[in-house]
Amino acid sequence: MRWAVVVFPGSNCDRDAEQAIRLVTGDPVDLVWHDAADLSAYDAIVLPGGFSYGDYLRAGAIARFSPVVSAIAREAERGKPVLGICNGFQILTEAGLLPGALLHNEHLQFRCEVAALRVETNDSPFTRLYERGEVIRIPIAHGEGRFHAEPGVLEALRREDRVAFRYVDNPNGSADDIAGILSARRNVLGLMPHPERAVIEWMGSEDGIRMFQSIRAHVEEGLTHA
Amino acid sequence: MREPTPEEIRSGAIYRSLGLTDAEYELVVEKLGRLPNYVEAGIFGVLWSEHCSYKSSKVHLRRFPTSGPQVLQGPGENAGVVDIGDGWAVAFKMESHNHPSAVEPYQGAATGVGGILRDIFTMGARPIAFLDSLRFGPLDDARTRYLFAQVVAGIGGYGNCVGIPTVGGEVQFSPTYRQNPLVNAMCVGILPANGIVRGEAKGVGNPVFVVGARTGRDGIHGATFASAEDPEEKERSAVQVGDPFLGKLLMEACLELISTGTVVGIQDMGAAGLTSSSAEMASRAGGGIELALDRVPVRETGMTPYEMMLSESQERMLVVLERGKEDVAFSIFRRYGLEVADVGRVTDDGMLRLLWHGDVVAEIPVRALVDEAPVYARPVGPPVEPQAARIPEPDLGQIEAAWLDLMRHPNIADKSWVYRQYDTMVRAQTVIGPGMDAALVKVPGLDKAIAMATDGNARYVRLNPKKGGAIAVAEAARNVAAVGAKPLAITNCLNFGNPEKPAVMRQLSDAIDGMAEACRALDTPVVSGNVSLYNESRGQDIDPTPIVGCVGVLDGIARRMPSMPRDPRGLTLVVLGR
Amino acid sequence: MKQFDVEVKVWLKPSVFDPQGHAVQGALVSLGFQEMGEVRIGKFIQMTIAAEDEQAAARQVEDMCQKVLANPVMETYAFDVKERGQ
Amino acid sequence: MKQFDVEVKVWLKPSVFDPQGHAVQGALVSLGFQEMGEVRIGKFIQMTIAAEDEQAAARQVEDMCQKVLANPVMETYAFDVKERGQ
Ligand SMILES: Nc1ncnc2c1ncn2[C@@H]1O[C@H](COP(=O)(O)OP(=O)(O)O)[C@@H](O)[C@H]1O
Repeated sequence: MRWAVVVFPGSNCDRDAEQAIRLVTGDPVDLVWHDAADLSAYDAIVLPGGFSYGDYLRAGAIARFSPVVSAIAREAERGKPVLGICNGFQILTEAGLLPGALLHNEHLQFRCEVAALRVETNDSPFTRLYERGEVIRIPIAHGEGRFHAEPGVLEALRREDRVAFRYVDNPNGSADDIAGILSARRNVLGLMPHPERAVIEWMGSEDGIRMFQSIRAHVEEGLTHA
Repeated sequence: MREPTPEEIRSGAIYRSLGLTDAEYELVVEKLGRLPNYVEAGIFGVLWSEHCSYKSSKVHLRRFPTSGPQVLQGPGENAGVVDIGDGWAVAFKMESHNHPSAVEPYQGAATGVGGILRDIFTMGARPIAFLDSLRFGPLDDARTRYLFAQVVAGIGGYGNCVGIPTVGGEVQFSPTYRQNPLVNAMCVGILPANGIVRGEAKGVGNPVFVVGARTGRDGIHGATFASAEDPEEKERSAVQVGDPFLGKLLMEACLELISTGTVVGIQDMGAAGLTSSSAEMASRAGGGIELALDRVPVRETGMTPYEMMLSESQERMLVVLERGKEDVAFSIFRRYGLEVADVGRVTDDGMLRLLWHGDVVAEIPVRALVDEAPVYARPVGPPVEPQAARIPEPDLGQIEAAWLDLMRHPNIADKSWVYRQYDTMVRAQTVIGPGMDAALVKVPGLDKAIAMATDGNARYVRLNPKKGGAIAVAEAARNVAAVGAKPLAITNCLNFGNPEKPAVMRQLSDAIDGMAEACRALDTPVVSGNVSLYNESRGQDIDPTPIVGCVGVLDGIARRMPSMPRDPRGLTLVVLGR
Repeated sequence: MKQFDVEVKVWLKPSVFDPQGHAVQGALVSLGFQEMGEVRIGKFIQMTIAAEDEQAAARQVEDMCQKVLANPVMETYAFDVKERGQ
Repeated sequence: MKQFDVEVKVWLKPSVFDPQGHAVQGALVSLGFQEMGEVRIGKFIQMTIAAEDEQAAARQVEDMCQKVLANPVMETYAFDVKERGQ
């Protein structure tokens, strides 16, 4: 399978994601510039962390107009896995591919630390190799990570089992302790924590490995069935 | 507004407001053989400022050891470079942004980080880490708390956005910094040992480019401001807003351009912008440079040559390219959406010549501006007897309370309030982040890591400048050694008071001697550094505060030293040393 | 085409917690401004645009707000359009 | 004491570069709003305060702007004070 890591002006975790995917899966990975109009050659798409367009105005507000975002929407429509990490999550909500919005942390500070997350569902291409209810350790690093959505939306996320991860110890004031959510079709995941920073022993946690392995297993299964 | 004529500049002593003393002005006239016009006088003013010329510290800085088999580039370039083996090298430097941070703490700190970042990537190095060394007054004061919070936010605001982890540093609180906080930032980068790029305007006829942000009226006279007393009163206009987003694009574009091998020389437009970058690049190459100022992209209409030369707009670089390779630069910068303008060429007549719509508006021998800038052997006061500190004896009957008091003191207490606001892990190479003796950052693709630490203790230096200086070097090197790495070299930032006071010069001179001695003993030469003088307010100088940044190398990630074993039971605790 | 000066205000919906406003309110109260109600902090955007007439200008700004300047999930906006030199 | 609704606008002085405004301007132009001039982004602050009369209210807000809401080194401000229910 082939992975795309999309690079927006101001992305800064693009190479980190590339490194993690290569290391964990051994698959080919392309860094794809934000003006790409077609991503049909890829089996999985990652929107990395960073500060696209400086996070000016609102995080993700300007990046979502990049040509590549329409291409991402198209592939998501086809059911391909799309993973938005941190700034990638923010872009996906701004683009309407995921509900809600990410606001300034409640304490107004940027926060970088290793966070404990509870895996709330393993019924997704991204979490199938985790145990439901398992607590994993993944770094966070963000200033605008407070998930917000209207009560009706939060209710739907719960009802449809679309909350992928919750913080054990809410670091930013997110509604319902939400750290990551799935789209209605479950093939788009946005999360604030950085799984690509937890894939090697010296990083302090290797709990991110299974996320990339899950995606790989999902895609490979689809390829063999097809 | 009409610019004063050369005669008016002399008769009205207008040069004083440009930062030149009477004697310096006379020296300018002598070197030019005529009266300088307003642009020329302004250029001399900034280049001969303390900030750019190091005129008060130069004679003392010469006593630092600066060479060794590991040194690939010593002081004098944008950053120092040290060999780390296996064909790789590390570039690093520390710089102060004290005065701007006192006036606008968020932007002052942010632009300080942006400036040191550009110094590193202009060497051809990919930046891998920041460290920050901070000093404030006691936290019982609301203004101090504001400065502290904003400075930390500003450092994070820039560093987090450009995607370079801030992996270490220090922060201390003392009444001596109440009016004069210190904000020193260090950046470390890695590069192939044979890939060093220098800030030289070489090759007659080669084109000169301005790239990055447009030039506006911001920060005119920032360099003179940096050396002026009481920043609150003077030059408020010197505040600039950093643009980390543009800084990130500029870094990527420049590194890509450098990798094409078409760059002859490159330099950041830091303090004194176009003036210092063009003059210094010409000086290093021993040649001249000619700039057509009307071709520099501007942000505001009606800017004069004077304003363009002295603007300190952020996120700009001066680049000399191999002739005929212009298109390479154009295509790279266009892809990043960055401005690039061909503004001049390298000459061999030794002149800094500025054109404005075809007219020569300034023509100054580069040697006069840079190499022959005044150097002062300022009076150094008599040696001061080392003092003993008067520290209250702890009440041994209340030892637990005394211990708690110590642990509670902001200088000793946990600093995670600071560093959890920094992205310490971006780039996914941080092996040891803040919270330990030194930070350790992996070199991608190699089983090798760079260790780094900053240290300084002004109280020691005040009591005994020589010993205090030596202790700063020793502590930084010890911290690097404590994670298992071999200390290689240091950078430093010398934050001192008013050099016109002999007592301050004594502190500076002695501290340098102490640092130099320790550097020789530990074989950690000084490869880069920065001097910040006039740290005073209302006649009161800060405690002498040399900050040392030490860099070392660790071969084999598995050989790193954790500061605490996973399971300490049954182990023996040994105290080593005297 | 005429030139229009535009001022846009964007702020968080009342149902969304505004930590920045909250912090500023705290700072103001501790500075002695005791009779303070809630403080809300939003964005103030100034720009100039060219358009045929005021209606066309207003339509353009409305469009900008919907698409870029505000996020309807959490924000509301208001704007003001004035012809240059009027 | 009467209640006053206050609106404060804070923005960067014209001589200070506004990177955020610059980036937003670029985005708007590339989205097809071609006839754009410079964009500047500042803060918009809403609050209510209590004061004897409008003059006293204005004096209070002026004081807040100087001390907390703006940094006069690089920002300018303007405000509007209206009595509640008027
Ligand atoms: N301003 C800062 N920025 C980043 N890290 C910091 C800062 N201040 C302190 N730290 C980190 O906190 C840890 C403890 O700092 P410090 O109290 O100075 O330790 P020590 O006294 O052992 O040198 C160090 O790892 C240091 O890197």
